[in-house]
Amino acid sequence: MSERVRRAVILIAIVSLLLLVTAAPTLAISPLMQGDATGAKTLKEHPGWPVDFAWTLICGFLVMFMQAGFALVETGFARTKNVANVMMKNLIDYVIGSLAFWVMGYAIMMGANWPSDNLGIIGTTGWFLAGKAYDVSTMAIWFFELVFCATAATIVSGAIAERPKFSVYVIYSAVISAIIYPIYGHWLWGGGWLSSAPFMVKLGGGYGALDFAGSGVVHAIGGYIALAACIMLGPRIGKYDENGNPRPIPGHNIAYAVLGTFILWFGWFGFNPGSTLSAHELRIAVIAVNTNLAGAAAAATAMFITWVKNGKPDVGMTCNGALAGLVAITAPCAWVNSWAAVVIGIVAGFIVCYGYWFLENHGIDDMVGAVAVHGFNGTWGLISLGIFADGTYGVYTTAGPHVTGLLYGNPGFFLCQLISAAVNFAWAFGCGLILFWILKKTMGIRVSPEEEIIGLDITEHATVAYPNFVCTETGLPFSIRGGKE
Amino acid sequence: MSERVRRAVILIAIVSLLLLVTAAPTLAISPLMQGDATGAKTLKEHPGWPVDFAWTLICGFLVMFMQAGFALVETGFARTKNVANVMMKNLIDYVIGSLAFWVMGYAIMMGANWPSDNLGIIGTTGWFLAGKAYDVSTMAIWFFELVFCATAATIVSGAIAERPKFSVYVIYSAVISAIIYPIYGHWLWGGGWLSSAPFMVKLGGGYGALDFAGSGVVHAIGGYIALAACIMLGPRIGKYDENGNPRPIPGHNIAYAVLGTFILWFGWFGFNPGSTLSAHELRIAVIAVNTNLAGAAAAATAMFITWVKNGKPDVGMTCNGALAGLVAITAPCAWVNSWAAVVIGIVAGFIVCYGYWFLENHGIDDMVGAVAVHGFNGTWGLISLGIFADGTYGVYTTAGPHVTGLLYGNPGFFLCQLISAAVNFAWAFGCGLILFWILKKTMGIRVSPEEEIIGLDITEHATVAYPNFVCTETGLPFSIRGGKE
Amino acid sequence: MSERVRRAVILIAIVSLLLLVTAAPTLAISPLMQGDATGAKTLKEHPGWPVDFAWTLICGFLVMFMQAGFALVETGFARTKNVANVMMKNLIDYVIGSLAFWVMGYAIMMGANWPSDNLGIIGTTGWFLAGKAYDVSTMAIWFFELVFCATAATIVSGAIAERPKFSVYVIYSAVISAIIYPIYGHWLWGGGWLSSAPFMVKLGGGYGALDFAGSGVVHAIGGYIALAACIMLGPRIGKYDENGNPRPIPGHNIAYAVLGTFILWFGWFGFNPGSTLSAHELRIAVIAVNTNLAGAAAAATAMFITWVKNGKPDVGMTCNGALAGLVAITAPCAWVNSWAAVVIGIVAGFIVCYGYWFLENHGIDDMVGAVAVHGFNGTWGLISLGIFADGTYGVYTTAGPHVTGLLYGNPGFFLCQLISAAVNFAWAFGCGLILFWILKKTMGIRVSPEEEIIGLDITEHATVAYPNFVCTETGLPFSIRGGKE
Amino acid sequence: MKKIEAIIRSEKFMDVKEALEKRGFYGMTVTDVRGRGRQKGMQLQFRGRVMEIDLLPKVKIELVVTDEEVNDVITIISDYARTGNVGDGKIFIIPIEDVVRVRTGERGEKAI
Amino acid sequence: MKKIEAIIRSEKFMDVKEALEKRGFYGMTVTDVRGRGRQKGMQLQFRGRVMEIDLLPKVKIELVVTDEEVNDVITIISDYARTGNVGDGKIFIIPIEDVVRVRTGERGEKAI
Amino acid sequence: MKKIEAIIRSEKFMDVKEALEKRGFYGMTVTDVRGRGRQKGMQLQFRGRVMEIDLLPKVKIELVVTDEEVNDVITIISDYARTGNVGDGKIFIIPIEDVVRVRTGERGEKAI
Ligand SMILES: Nc1ncnc2c1ncn2[C@@H]1O[C@H](COP(=O)(O)OP(=O)(O)O)[C@@H](O)[C@H]1O
Ligand SMILES: Nc1ncnc2c1ncn2[C@@H]1O[C@H](COP(=O)(O)OP(=O)(O)O)[C@@H](O)[C@H]1O
Ligand SMILES: Nc1ncnc2c1ncn2[C@@H]1O[C@H](COP(=O)(O)OP(=O)(O)O)[C@@H](O)[C@H]1O
Repeated sequence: MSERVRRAVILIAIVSLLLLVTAAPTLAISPLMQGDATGAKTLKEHPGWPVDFAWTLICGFLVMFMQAGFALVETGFARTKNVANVMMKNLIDYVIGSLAFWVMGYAIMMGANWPSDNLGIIGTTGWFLAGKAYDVSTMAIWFFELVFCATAATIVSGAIAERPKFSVYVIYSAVISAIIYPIYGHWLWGGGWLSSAPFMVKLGGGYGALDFAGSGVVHAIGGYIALAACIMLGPRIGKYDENGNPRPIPGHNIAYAVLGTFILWFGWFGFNPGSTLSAHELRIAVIAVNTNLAGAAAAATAMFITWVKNGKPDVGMTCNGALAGLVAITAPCAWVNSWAAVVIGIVAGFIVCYGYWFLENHGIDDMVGAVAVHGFNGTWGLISLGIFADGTYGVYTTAGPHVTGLLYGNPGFFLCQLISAAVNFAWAFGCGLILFWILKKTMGIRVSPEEEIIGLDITEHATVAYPNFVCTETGLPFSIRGGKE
Repeated sequence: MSERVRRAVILIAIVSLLLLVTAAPTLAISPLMQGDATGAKTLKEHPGWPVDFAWTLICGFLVMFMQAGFALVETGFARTKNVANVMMKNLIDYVIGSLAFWVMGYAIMMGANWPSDNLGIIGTTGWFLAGKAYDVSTMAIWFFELVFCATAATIVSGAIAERPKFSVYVIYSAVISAIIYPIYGHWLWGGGWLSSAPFMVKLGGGYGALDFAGSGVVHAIGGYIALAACIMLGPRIGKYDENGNPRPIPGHNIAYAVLGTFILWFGWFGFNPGSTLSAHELRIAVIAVNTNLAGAAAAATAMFITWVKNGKPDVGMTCNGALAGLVAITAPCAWVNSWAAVVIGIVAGFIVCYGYWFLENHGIDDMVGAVAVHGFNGTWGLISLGIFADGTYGVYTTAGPHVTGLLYGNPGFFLCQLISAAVNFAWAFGCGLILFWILKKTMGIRVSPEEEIIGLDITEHATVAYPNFVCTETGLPFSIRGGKE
Repeated sequence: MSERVRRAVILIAIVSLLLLVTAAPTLAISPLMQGDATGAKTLKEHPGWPVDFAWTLICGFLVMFMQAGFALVETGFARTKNVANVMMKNLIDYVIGSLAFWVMGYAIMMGANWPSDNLGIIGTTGWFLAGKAYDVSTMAIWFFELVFCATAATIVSGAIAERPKFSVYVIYSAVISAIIYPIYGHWLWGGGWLSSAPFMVKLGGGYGALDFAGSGVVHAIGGYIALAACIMLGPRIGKYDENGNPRPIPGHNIAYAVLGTFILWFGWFGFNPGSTLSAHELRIAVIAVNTNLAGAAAAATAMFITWVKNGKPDVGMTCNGALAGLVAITAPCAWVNSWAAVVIGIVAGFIVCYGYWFLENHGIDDMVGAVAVHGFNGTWGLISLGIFADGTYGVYTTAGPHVTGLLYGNPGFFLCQLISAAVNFAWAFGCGLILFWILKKTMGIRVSPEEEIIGLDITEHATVAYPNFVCTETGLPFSIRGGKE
Repeated sequence: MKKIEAIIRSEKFMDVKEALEKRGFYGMTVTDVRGRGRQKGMQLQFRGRVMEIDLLPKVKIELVVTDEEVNDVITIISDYARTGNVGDGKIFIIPIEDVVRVRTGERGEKAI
Repeated sequence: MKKIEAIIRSEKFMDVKEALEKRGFYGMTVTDVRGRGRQKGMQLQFRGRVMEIDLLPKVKIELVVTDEEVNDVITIISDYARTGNVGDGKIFIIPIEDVVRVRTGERGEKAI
Repeated sequence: MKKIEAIIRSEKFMDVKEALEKRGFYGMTVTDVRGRGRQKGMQLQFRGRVMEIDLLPKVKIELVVTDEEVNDVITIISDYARTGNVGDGKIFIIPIEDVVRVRTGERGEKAI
């Protein structure tokens, strides 16, 4: 057992112990101070809630299934020698994220506001889901928020794939799920300042910054941490030629990438419509339609862009296009009409193509295109909501005040969204830089060049993904000479 | 950029522009003439609808996920050199179909009857989901109908795989989703003549032709367009030997094919039970059971047929069998009992095996067996409904009149179903022939023999699906000599 | 056609005929004696049931989808030469299981108690879902129980993979679904003696043995039949070296294994929360959270165990760990708090690792680790329920008496659970031994060594899973020399 | 005896194999290889970025024949593998000192 | 020095490898190939239609040895790869003019 | 003419290929093989159990060159494939009697 591992294990042992000790009292055998754990009281008070619970949970299941979609897209875009590692990272961020969000992530995100109700910076209740949080409504929301948190976490794995140490990824997973994601989440969805501070509400005209299902909270957070991580890690060996021109490194299985895209699209119907947290919001139908149209418009746009550019429609970029549209519509999905959804999608298709190529040309080696897909389009989602909100839906509910954007005469709300987008970028990118900088200085974040060339499957997991197949890199991509724009 | 591409792009640009211009007014900023976009009014009038919305949408999500199933079955049955192309086609028909169905498909299918309410030929309202169609109920139905439409569209891609031009497939996707599918759909589900014309209703004894979830509307339409397309394209190079005997061309990944079959089966539970559009129809339980039993009976039948014929149970045909049973039960699922479901499934198992072999022996090179699975069994679904309907369920609702078939003393309804099946075949096959004939005469529908031999991944998309693997056709199927019956 | 096949086919023909003859009368055209087939009466009596039907069915769909997860995990852990066979077995056990459960499994499991209401040994009504069973509620329950039954059945396929005859597997599928599973199921869930006999109820303090979603009923039954089957079959050629030391035989596709794990985890949200059979039980939220936490805790535990042991985190064992945690929480999921769920998961992680290695060291060649995952952890699930039940939920319903375990002062219930676990093991392992012993003596259960070496794809199905790929066993695992502990 | 190693286009393999079979050359061993020569590779794209591939898939056929048969086989392969474009491939003739048939232990020409 | 090229049944590879190892022949290079000869292929089915496969998977072992070792190696391979049925494979002996060990630059027999 | 068969580490292939190209050796045929020699394999785990793999992936490069070029090529390959650790690989020199260019039918050195 290497020294590194030994240290990791000891660390984890200590942390776990601490947690259990902390937990013990709150878990005390008497359920005196707990919430409505059986659900009987809640049902009596809200006899219409069963359908809302069912809706929220089932949609949450679909979002959880997006983990499989991310795993497939990322694995498909990775080389054979890193398949097991990419899959493992996708599994383990969900695993670690679940535990971290249970221990503290949820409390920080959805707990009672601190320092004050008017200016919430972080939440402070609900640790370990113990005490009052042992309540059916809290649990339903915990589950739904967890799967969103896990989505944010997993976005990074694909961007930085094929080079980071696995142990670093484990730690990163814990930190984003326990701290980075929940804090911005609190600002938007936990009653924090971006959505509820009086000056924001005033600026927006009755409501502060909004984000229906997480273009910003989930996707842009993940995307900009990915950007920071890509910068701290540097590009993969062989990604740039002597002149600094990018060389494409094709993924090993385009079928996985497309299958993953389908699964993500499917899961997105849990992501967006599910974010009403209630089937009584019949607006869910509009949300589903908008989600689908934006994804389709963006995929078609990306396809045509590559078709015109290179004479042939590119499969990988079409997948990225679909995801870009879905990311972009995630914030505005409940507040815009179908025509706007199509326009948002078309713009997303342009952003993802040119955004990805721009970054690639500037030394950012993002294996799956996560920064362009989730980062840039997450921001576009926040902004487009500020533009296209058409006044037919309220603040996460049917009741007024109805949300309107720039086009419908509310520049104040548009400003709110710009602020939110800027804060979002600063927070995610800043935290990402700090986190990966600390890790780099302490344990080192990247495997050695030899390990990278051999592949992380063998060096990090002592395994081979497809032992019965003859796999090669001699034809592709080792023999690629200089990519051309 | 080749001339062909240039033209395609210009075309699309013009069409898009036109659409946007048309759309602009209806999308006007004032929501005066819109439906119930927030859902508040609908909820007030129908307080029980949240569960129906949730049910319809979730089932719709499952149907959307069938796209992944189709993609996998088709890709699994294709050769390595066409994997990216088959995947891309499956993605893009959903993408293009979504947009086309938004622009006009839905209006034609579910819009107000023309020329008259009594004799509906096409629908005429709801273009772009604008105006009155900006309504939560309309949106829910739009979404549900869209995923059905996309299913019909995608059926064709597998049948004709490995030889058509990708650009042709893009155009085909638009046409079927915008016109061909919606029109027959209107006749059955949009209040059109087959279901509602007085002479049909009289003949059926209170109801005209029926199709619960689309054996005819979805599957047979797709299946018979596939037949027409296969005829217009001709068989793949190497499919027939000098004497015209078919040679099997095994697919490259049987695991994908089985996984796809599972996903389709899973999605079918959205397809059939979801077609009540309401969870208040508790008959959904019976529908789920019938669906499952028919699929199982047909899969077992197909397995035993190949087992007896060749001494070993065939995996691919068992998958086809399962799908055949699911297709066949799709029309009658709500109106028959479980015993009839098993019988319908057994017959479907025979139809798919012998239907597929018959076509293959007669020069129809249907890569996945879509004509036998969706075409023939779609027709069998319509007919079996006319035979086995047992009078325990009404016309898409619990309320009477209850539907009875031949076995239960209603030969008139059986006739209705025969008429519907004949019209279905004529419409789909006819439109398919015309469409592909026009495309053949104008832009050409098939890649060159050289391109076909190299594979569509490289020639149509400039990509390779599995760049890190050594793939070969030297063992299989290039060295196959003459298939034997 | 070989003699063996001929006999199988004749057998099946006779059985089918018998079934149909038996069925005919009950299926008689007059629906006089049927239940509420339309659902109108049920809806009138229980206007709140639509959401419960929707919930139960959708969760059932998710459980059905677990078949795909099992298929992928098992196929991923198999060698290339057995891929089609493993996939086919997973498909066909669902197919045969559906039919067998329709014919008799359901009647035995959920039918009226025999010999007496107080001491139910088997159920006796509902054959062929005919007569009174043609009822919407019965159908919903049938469907939900079927998918559980199919889960139990499919567990065995992975454990014994790469060596049994396919025909044997077909027969096994019928027997487990028609008889073995339903009988223990009846004892626990059909009102049978383990749950309802007066002495058990007295011992438990108001309730007998419990199993919320089937750690015992489903998983341990499958797991211990698998153990019996592994013993009767013996290890695969090459699994043990001359000194009897186990040699690892790596699976051919780790990506499938992880994808399958994600699908199973996703499906488990249908499995556990769905087992309330009602969305009115808002406890579903707690169940979902517990399910997720136990899976995560167990996966993390298994990962750290291999990390410490071999210096690198093992991907396959982490997958097994996740499943182990999910299995273990399946029985207690509704009755424990989140802290207990984490503890149950951690223990499950240890059980699966050391359980698997123990069996492997003692000559049990379980390809996927099913005995450790489903058997041992199934038992742990039953026992942990007896320990951690915290008195916040009743007997499958919100209403009291609330279930408490050892830690909360109810040793009697803990004893009930121990009895249930012992009976469970004895029944499953015993039936498994008898069944496979009979099959061994009559038709033989294992393919010849030559066939095993060539692979079951070619010898049992005359197919090759990946015909366009160069597959090899020369690097791995043929050149493995001696595994080390 | 000689070993004829022919590296040809994958898409021509079936034609060559059939032609050889018709003239009585049935035995052969086939390997999937990647090659480059005068043929300058091809362009593919990945996520919209163009790349140059310089090793192309080829099929290598190995046939061991008697000295007299060498020229026949060369002619057949050349005729059927030829498209006239660069990349058609090469044939190498390599001396073989002995051949053993594993099944029987026969040696020399009769073992071919 | 000679290169021994043995084309054998895949399922016999492990036995041959172990036998060679026991006699001290450790170094080897292995390739997955497909071959045909007297063995007439096998029948598979696809979607219920039977087809004939005429190229079967084989393993090619390449060993470079000194002239004296040639016969030993031939005997070992023949003994362990033999089943007695057609398709057991062939061994070809090819002259080698020189061998270089990349690591050290050594040449000739000591580089083997 | 000689055929140079070099078996090298997969991860060194790109360097070797580029070095050859720079000196004007463009044509080559590449195969993925598995080999063993002094290098003693590696350890992997499967479901937590450790195993020893004794055939490692290598790349085989085949180049046919004129007699004069042989030593140049050997030097280039040795230089660029060397890491100094066991497992660097081997180069075999095999006599070639004739070369045919399929496209033109040319023979001998001008066909290389
Ligand atoms: N010097 C060489 N040594 C080994 N193989 C070669 C050599 N030159 C060419 N080849 C093989 O022959 C194939 C065709 O060669 P190429 O020069 O492209 O075509 P042509 O012979 O028609 O000019 C290459 O892909 C490569 O596999
Ligand atoms: N003339 C040949 N040249 C090259 N390889 C051959 C030749 N004949 C046979 N082989 C190889 O030897 C293998 C076994 O040959 P086969 O004739 O089937 O068996 P046997 O040698 O036992 O009669 C073939 O699959 C093929 O790979
Ligand atoms: N006698 C041999 N015959 C054929 N190939 C060999 C022989 N010895 C070694 N090889 C090949 O050369 C590779 C490197 O050999 P090895 O002995 O491990 O390294 P080194 O030559 O640096 O000592 C092996 O993996 C194998 O492919």
